[in-house]
Amino acid sequence: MGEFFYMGGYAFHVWTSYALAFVVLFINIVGPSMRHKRNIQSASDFQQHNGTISDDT
Amino acid sequence: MMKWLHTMASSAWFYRFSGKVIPWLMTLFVVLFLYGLYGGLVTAPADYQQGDAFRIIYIHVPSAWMSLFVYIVMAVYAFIALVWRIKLAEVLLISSAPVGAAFTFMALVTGSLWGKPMWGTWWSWDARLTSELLLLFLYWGVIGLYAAIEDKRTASRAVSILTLIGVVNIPIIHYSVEWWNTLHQGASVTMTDKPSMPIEMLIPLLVMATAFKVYYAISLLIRTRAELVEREPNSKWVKQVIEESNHG
Amino acid sequence: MGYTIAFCLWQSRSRFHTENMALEVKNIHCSRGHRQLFTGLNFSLNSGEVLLVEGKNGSGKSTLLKIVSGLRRPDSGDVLWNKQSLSSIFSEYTQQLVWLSHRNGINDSLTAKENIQVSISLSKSTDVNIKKVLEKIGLNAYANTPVRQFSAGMKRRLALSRLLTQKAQLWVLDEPQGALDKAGIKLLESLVEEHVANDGMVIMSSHHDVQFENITINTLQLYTHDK
Amino acid sequence: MSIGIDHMTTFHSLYLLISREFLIAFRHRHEALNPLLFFVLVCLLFPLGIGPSPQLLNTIAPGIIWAAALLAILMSLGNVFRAEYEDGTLELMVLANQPLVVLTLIKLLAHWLLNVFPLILLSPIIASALGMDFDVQITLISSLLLGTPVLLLVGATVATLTLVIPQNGMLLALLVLPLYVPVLIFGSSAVSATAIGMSAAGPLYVLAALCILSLTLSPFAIVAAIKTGVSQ
Repeated sequence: MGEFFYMGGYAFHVWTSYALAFVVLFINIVGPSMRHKRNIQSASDFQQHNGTISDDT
Repeated sequence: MMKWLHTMASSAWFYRFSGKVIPWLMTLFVVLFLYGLYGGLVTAPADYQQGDAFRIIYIHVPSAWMSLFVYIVMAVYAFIALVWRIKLAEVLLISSAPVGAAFTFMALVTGSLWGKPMWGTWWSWDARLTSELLLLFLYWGVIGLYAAIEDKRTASRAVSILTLIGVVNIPIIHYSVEWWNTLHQGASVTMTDKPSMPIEMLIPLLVMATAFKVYYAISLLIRTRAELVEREPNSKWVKQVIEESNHG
Repeated sequence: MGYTIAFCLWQSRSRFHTENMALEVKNIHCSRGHRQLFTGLNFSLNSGEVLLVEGKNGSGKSTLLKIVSGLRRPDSGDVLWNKQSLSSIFSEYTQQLVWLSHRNGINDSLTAKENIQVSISLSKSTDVNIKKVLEKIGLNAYANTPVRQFSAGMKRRLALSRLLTQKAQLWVLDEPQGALDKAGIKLLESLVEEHVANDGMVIMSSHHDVQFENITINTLQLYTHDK
Repeated sequence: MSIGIDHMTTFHSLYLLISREFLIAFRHRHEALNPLLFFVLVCLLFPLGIGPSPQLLNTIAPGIIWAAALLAILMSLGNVFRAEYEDGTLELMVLANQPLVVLTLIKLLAHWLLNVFPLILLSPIIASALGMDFDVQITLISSLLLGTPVLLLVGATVATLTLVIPQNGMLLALLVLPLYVPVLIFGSSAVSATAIGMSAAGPLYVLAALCILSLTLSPFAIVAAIKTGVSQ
């Protein structure tokens, strides 16, 4: 198994690239989902305060 | 009257539709991504020249492709938003920009990580990386302009125009940087001319590219849903969404 | 009194089209950010009428007038001029339109006369006697002084010159009395009266109560939506 | 500016609008020197920063002059339509009986003649100060003549997009500079090609192509941007 992680001497470069990919991909899904939850919350506060406009769709 | 309903309905319908589609896309992405990783890291043989360092291309090349692909898709949304003034196209446009910027950033960093073993420096002014860097500035420009204008509809129209200007400039920038690179550095081995890859090296690359496309759709849909709710907080369909999320 | 008669004579050979031009606003919706300015607004304006748009600050008066003038498109609904949508006949519509907004459309480093010449060349109006126009708006003594030295009221009067230089049937005025003194408001009212008498149309928003003699005024009340 | 009160033909009124631009510029003539001084100052920075060795300066002179010209144009972009937007004339231009594209082209032509052309006239002086000999300066001027319209047209489009934003200086630079890269590359490489005796035809032709491309596309983008800004 050690050989696999050694990556022929380029372990640092390969694993940093993959780690970066994981981090960026993770952020770009979790971040927007949290923002989505926050927006729903602020929308419900907004609706309590200002009510709903009657454009029934 | 139809037009008003059309724009309002489409946001509500799209919100529901994307809500159903995202889980399926997630599973598809995970399957493709894992398969691509396994293929790239394990089954693909080491490159005779670069050894195992070449495995970085399984992240670098797909994200470089995606950085360009996302901008072109954004240009299509921009055109639709400008000509037919469809609110959904505006939201899709501005929600794609951060995903495109993320892919460009990934391509840049993995590119310089990959370049280090080959050329000994982190930044070798390689034509591909330089135009990738300029593309990143185009993305940040789009995001910056949208954030700078308060009225969302005016901001979207301004961003649509900027995106179309950008998409016209991308080939010009790319060609000028290529030309500049060959002028000053001579035709050194650039990253672009991939050696004819054996099949078992190529398959994971294509699988990863597809996985990234699916990933783009997921991140885009999530961002679009967030933006739709933010744009119409007081509409009726958002009221139902709130009720569902409270009970769910 | 002398002025008005002279003005009527001068106006009598006005070039308004004979047949009855009408402005119709069909069910327009407009929102600014989260605020719903107005929804389902319907009204029409025929020649010889004045429509006064009233409402508190932030009720969307200026936005409505911007939509009517064609500078801004409504989120939905349509504005028709002579039964045709503005977007299809925009260049023809601008020939029949005078637009006056909070911003006077006057360059500070030019003189009053030069500013009028610019507005003439922009609107391509024909056979305009600048001296007479300056006299009418009471600025003939300042013809060659840079507008930078004008007071807000004088700048507003200079902006009113466009009502005289352009032979247009529809006037869209956004709070025209802003910064005008008593005499200025009197002048504005007489101009509107004469324009309407020559079967022109005026749609204007205003805070002060406006006194027009012997012309019909319908008002449109805009409500702000925050409870 | 005496004009007859006779019939206002299109040409006549367009001529009048051009003279309006020059008249306003004349009234603000104390500002006319700003782009020039900025251009000279930026060119001055490099020798001070890098050292006066003529051989080194000569090789980087094209890049310096082009970068300085590019930055000077970027600085002057801020007020392309700013005055018109703030005093309301832009609304009148949109609602004028003149085609807005023509009004935009007039405005840009006047801006180019007043703010950009003086830079080109001044560039030989800076070039010789940086040790550039005569025939290279000829290419420098021709590349500037071909390249600066592109910088102005693309820059004006983005400047009009950011009209509605109060403090837009930094954002304008961020949006515009990536789009300026091709012109900078071809402009300075044309000059450095002549400096080492190679022919500069290639880059100059590309600059000419970019010039025509932006001349045909940008005005319509600017009109769209103006209408977006005015509807705010």
